[in-house]
Amino acid sequence: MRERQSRLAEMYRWMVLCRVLERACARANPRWFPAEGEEATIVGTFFGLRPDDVVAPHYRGPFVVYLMRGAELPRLVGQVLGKVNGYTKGRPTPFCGPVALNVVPWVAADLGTSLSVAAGAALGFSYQREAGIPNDGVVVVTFGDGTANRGDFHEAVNLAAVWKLPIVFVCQNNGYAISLPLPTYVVGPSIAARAAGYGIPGRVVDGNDALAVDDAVQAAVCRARAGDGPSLIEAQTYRLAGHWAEDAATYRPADELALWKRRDPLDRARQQLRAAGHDEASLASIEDQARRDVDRAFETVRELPDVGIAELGADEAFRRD
Amino acid sequence: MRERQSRLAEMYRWMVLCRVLERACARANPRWFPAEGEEATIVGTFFGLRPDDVVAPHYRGPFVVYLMRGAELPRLVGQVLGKVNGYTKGRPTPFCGPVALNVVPWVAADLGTSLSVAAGAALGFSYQREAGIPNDGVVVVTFGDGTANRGDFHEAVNLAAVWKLPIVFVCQNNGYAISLPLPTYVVGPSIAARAAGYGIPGRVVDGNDALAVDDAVQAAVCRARAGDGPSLIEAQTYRLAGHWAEDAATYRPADELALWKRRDPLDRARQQLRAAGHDEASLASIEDQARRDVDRAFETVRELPDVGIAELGADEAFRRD
Amino acid sequence: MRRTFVEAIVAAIADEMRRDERVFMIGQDIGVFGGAMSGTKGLYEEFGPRRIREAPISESAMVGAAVGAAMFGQRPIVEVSFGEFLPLAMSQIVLQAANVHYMTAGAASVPLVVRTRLGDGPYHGHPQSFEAWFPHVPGLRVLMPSLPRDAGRLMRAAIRDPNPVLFLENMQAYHAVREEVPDEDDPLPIGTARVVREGRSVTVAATGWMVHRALAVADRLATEGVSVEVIDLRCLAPLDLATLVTSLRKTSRLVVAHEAWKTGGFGAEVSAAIAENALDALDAPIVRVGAPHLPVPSTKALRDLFLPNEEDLIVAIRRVLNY
Amino acid sequence: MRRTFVEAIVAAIADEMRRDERVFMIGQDIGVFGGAMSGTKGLYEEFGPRRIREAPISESAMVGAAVGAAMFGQRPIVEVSFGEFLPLAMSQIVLQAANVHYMTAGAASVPLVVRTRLGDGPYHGHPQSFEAWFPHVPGLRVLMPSLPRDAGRLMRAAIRDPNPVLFLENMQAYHAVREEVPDEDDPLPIGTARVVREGRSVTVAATGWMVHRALAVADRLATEGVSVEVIDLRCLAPLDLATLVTSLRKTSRLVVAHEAWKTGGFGAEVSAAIAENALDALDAPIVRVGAPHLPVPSTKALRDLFLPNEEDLIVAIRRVLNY
Ligand SMILES: Cc1ncc(C[n+]2csc(CCOP(=O)(O)OP(=O)(O)O)c2C)c(N)n1
Ligand SMILES: Cc1ncc(C[n+]2csc(CCOP(=O)(O)OP(=O)(O)O)c2C)c(N)n1
Ligand SMILES: [Mg+2]
Ligand SMILES: [Mg+2]
Repeated sequence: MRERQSRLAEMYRWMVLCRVLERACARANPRWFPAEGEEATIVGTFFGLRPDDVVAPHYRGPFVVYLMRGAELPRLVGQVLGKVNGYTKGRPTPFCGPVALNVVPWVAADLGTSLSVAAGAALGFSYQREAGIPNDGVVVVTFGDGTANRGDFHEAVNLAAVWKLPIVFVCQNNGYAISLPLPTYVVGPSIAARAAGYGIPGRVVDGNDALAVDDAVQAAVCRARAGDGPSLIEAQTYRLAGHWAEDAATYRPADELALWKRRDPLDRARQQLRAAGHDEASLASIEDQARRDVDRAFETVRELPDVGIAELGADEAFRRD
Repeated sequence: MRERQSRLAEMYRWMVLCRVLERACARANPRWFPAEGEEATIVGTFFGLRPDDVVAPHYRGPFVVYLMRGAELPRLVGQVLGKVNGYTKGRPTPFCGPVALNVVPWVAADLGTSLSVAAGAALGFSYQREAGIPNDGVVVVTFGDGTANRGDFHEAVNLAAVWKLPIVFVCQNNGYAISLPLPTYVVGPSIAARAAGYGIPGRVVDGNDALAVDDAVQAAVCRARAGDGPSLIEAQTYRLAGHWAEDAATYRPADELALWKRRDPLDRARQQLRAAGHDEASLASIEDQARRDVDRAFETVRELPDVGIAELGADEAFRRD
Repeated sequence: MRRTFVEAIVAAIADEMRRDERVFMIGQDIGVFGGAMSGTKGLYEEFGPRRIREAPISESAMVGAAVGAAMFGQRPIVEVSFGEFLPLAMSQIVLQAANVHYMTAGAASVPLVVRTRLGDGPYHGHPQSFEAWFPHVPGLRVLMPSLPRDAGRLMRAAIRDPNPVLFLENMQAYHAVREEVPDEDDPLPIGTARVVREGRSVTVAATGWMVHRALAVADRLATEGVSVEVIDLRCLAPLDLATLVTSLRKTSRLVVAHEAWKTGGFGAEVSAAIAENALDALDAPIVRVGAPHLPVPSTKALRDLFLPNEEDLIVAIRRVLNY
Repeated sequence: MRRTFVEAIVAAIADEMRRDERVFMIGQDIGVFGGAMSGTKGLYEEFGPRRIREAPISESAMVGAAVGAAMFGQRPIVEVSFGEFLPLAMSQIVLQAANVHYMTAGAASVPLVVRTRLGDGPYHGHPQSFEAWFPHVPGLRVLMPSLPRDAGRLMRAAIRDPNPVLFLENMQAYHAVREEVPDEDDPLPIGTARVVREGRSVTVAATGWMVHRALAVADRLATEGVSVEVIDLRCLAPLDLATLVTSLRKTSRLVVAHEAWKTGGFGAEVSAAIAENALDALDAPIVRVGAPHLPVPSTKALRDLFLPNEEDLIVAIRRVLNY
């Protein structure tokens, strides 16, 4: 119990940072895809992993995950602003993560294909394990509810099931794919219900409850680490902002938005923490700290040079060695 | 009950013709993909449809389906032998069916993609229905257990579910994909178990029992005709021959083959018919008739010219009008 | 009425939908949202959910379903939001749609339009230009207009054509170019290139946004007495070789330009067709202008360095002139 | 030891697997069955199910998983049974595998081989030749040998290369061609074409089975005093332009030949590269030989009419000689 409270406190810090950072990115870049409202799902999913585990976060809100892996905030901010200090020299989309931190990079933006790439990282773990090389790394991958309808979802999950790969598939279900509401593309009872067809565990969790997400994912991670194969978890949350920063999202009902605003995952975590004895001052200081860190990063990074001809890398399509 | 018996008698005729024809095709063409052992699934699935329904049979054993649609035997035989009288001028694979009989043609041989093409035919029905044009046609499509793992399966079934299309998906599960046994690529409880994830009915039937297949498919057809959307049925059967005619299939256990030989769907149907009062002579005459028809077709067609430059159709990649 | 590139396309679709009840659209966010980059604006309001059909993110099934619907009597338009997603529907386009007419010995055909967005543009996302793959494929028509009225007229032709048509819309031109486009316009015969500017010194055969760059370059070089003829290829398949050869008989010099990668790009086919059929018309090498052999970068600053620009065109033109 | 084309490839894979524990294979029927057309014969017996991994029919996931495994330390070989299925893995090949090194600014790379079978052959199934699409894509190497020893040596090079390599195996050559292939052979540097027969009158640059046809034609025409130089391109990306130009400086005449469709085929890139860089070497148009613009027919009688043959080569050669 105490342990869970301290996990929540730690997750809360990341969730706050996620919110503040996402807002700043959205302000800086009208084409940013804001994760506001989905912080509990994102942080809860990727919390408590080991550095040798591989993570493949969904394109919405991945920065906090990279930070949890040890990425440097200014370098990520550099990616949003198109500056030379980014991890990726401005080449892929800004939401691409640093592969050196065992992150599956977003090298393209067609949704779904990276699911089997993530499964391939898990295959690497299995491949070593099967040879007797000690390796109990796991892969955690998130993807959208819209993405779950791509053929690649099916192929990747089935492959992972058949090969019993150490991977956890987590659907970051925010109820929308751009302007389309979930019932336009999913009519089954849930996305997690698809798990049964692959012979793997499937579970729906409240995606606005960081602890619930953490519990479910950690159970699946343990299972994967033990060599018992993949799981599919669906975290049900809500996209509080537009599809991208400038999208006013007029296509969705106002009362729906209002309902989900009342379920804000940060409010929820704060209540839980208050109940566990955290005082207002300490909670407020977390937000202040996040705001200061993010503001400072943006300020510093704005001064840096934009990417240019050196970063274009005219000769770098191939590795030469 | 009497009605079911007469259905079985009629199906039995087709099943016998299927067996005889498949064997003849396999003898004539070492690259034929024989359907021996799967006759109950094939005939049971496509029995009792209307001419305005659209059918999309799996590549293994589709000829009997085309015959049930009214195709002419010699023209199909012409396709196997590469003769000018085929429906398709020797252009696609020999197992391609005549589109004029509301058959989805095999215009390519990559498995899985034709599932959404079949769904598209159902979309055509829906599109008219939604406009108030009376049209209660349905589509029935079969596919292999190996094919069920292609991303296109997922996309097609989900699309059909979301749009409530009048289509019945039937998996002709013969336990193998070329040399690979089912557990190599499916670890869920069944392929039908995937249906639940799409919010549609799923059902496993004994694919060697023509009446059981017929019952299950007809129930799904009624449902689709009534506008209640798609179903997924898995008919469990067995490929008694090799993947193609010349494949000795040494990769599979002898006892497994022996077991399934004892479950021969033709034997089963014969027993049921005997029990219902059909005498040996009438049963034997059905086989004789099939053999005579097939032999005659092959004899006649062998005399015909091979396809040649006229059939190549140098100018026929496009429709001009 | 003066219309932008995308407005001309949407107007053409609306008109064809009014004309032919069998025409309908499948895509994502094409309804209330009005389509990526306003690419379907107003269609949902007029035609409703039956004819403007939202689909799950399943590019392969969208095209496959359209092939099936087309084969059995309808005339669907599939919107693949961005060209980056064409690879996901590759088999449906290349092996299903394109094969049906030939493989069924003419018993069926597939009156299908697959529209998508290529090139850079205000959106800056999904900037792949994969057009070169498709003219290789028999049974497909491939259209790639650069001017609003052509775009509208070619969309009309695409919808009426009994064959599968890949309709490639340049994102840069989307809202940037505007011209008079009559309300009831005629379809443009598929397979014709267009001389958009006459000249005597050199022919620039271009597609998409490079047509606009070539026009700008023609203005710039005119002041030096270099007279650039600009041809908008418009139709990649079938290619209008006759218009090209006519131009070359006059200019004797050819530059081919597109935003896609130069190596293996559509420019290669244009160049090879000339090297095979009209070599005698040439007084200089055929120089191709295209993107360098690098994956397409995302950041605008890099994209601007990556994409071929007016300077690249001028270098190429000078090279063939000074040969 | 004398080996067939496919035996040389399998021997090379086995050798590399012995050398490097990180190398493993993913595919269908590559185990006990021994692979399509014996394409993996004996590998399962030596390396077992861990390193010869059977996958569900999921071409996209096979390639995707291999990209992931490669990015994080392994060196997988994916077998896509036939080239007809490449479109199903198109996005994984073009947008994942090919992009990783560049997009990660060199922090990761993808030492991956995707092998598949192209062209006609004893099997007569899945006869698509889509090779032209891939040299267009930066970040991919594209190999297409026609002779056994080259095939083995290029497979070794492909496996050791730190980049994704598409390895295209000609089905016609599979069991039909045999030559001495040493047990422990060296990798062949990627990016070199090979003059397989020297000549003075005309250069035929060919790929796959057309190399063998060109050699037969060279024999036939030699009796008339026509001396044909035959170049096996072998590597489509990167293309060895230098070897081509050297040959053309001697012969001044070029025919480019492949089994794929002529329009938009790889021959266009070869022709365009010459028309851009060595036009002055030419005394005649560059004639391309390829399949006509029709979907690939299935029946052998039609396939034989459809595929370019020796007569087509001879017509093309005479055209450039008599120009
Ligand atoms: C294959 C593919 N099709 C379409 C798109 C365009 N697109 C970008 S985001 C998006 C919605 C994705 O929905 P979801 O997976 O639920 O993620 P969310 O945006 O809700 O986080 C779409 C359709 C894409 N990127 N990739
Ligand atoms: C996409 C694709 N991958 C691989 C193949 C090669 N192939 C032909 S038949 C076959 C097995 C298909 O298994 P299944 O769907 O169960 O049908 P069955 O042969 O058992 O009737 C395979 C892998 C193919 N035709 N298409
Ligand atoms: Mg979503
Ligand atoms: Mg099977």
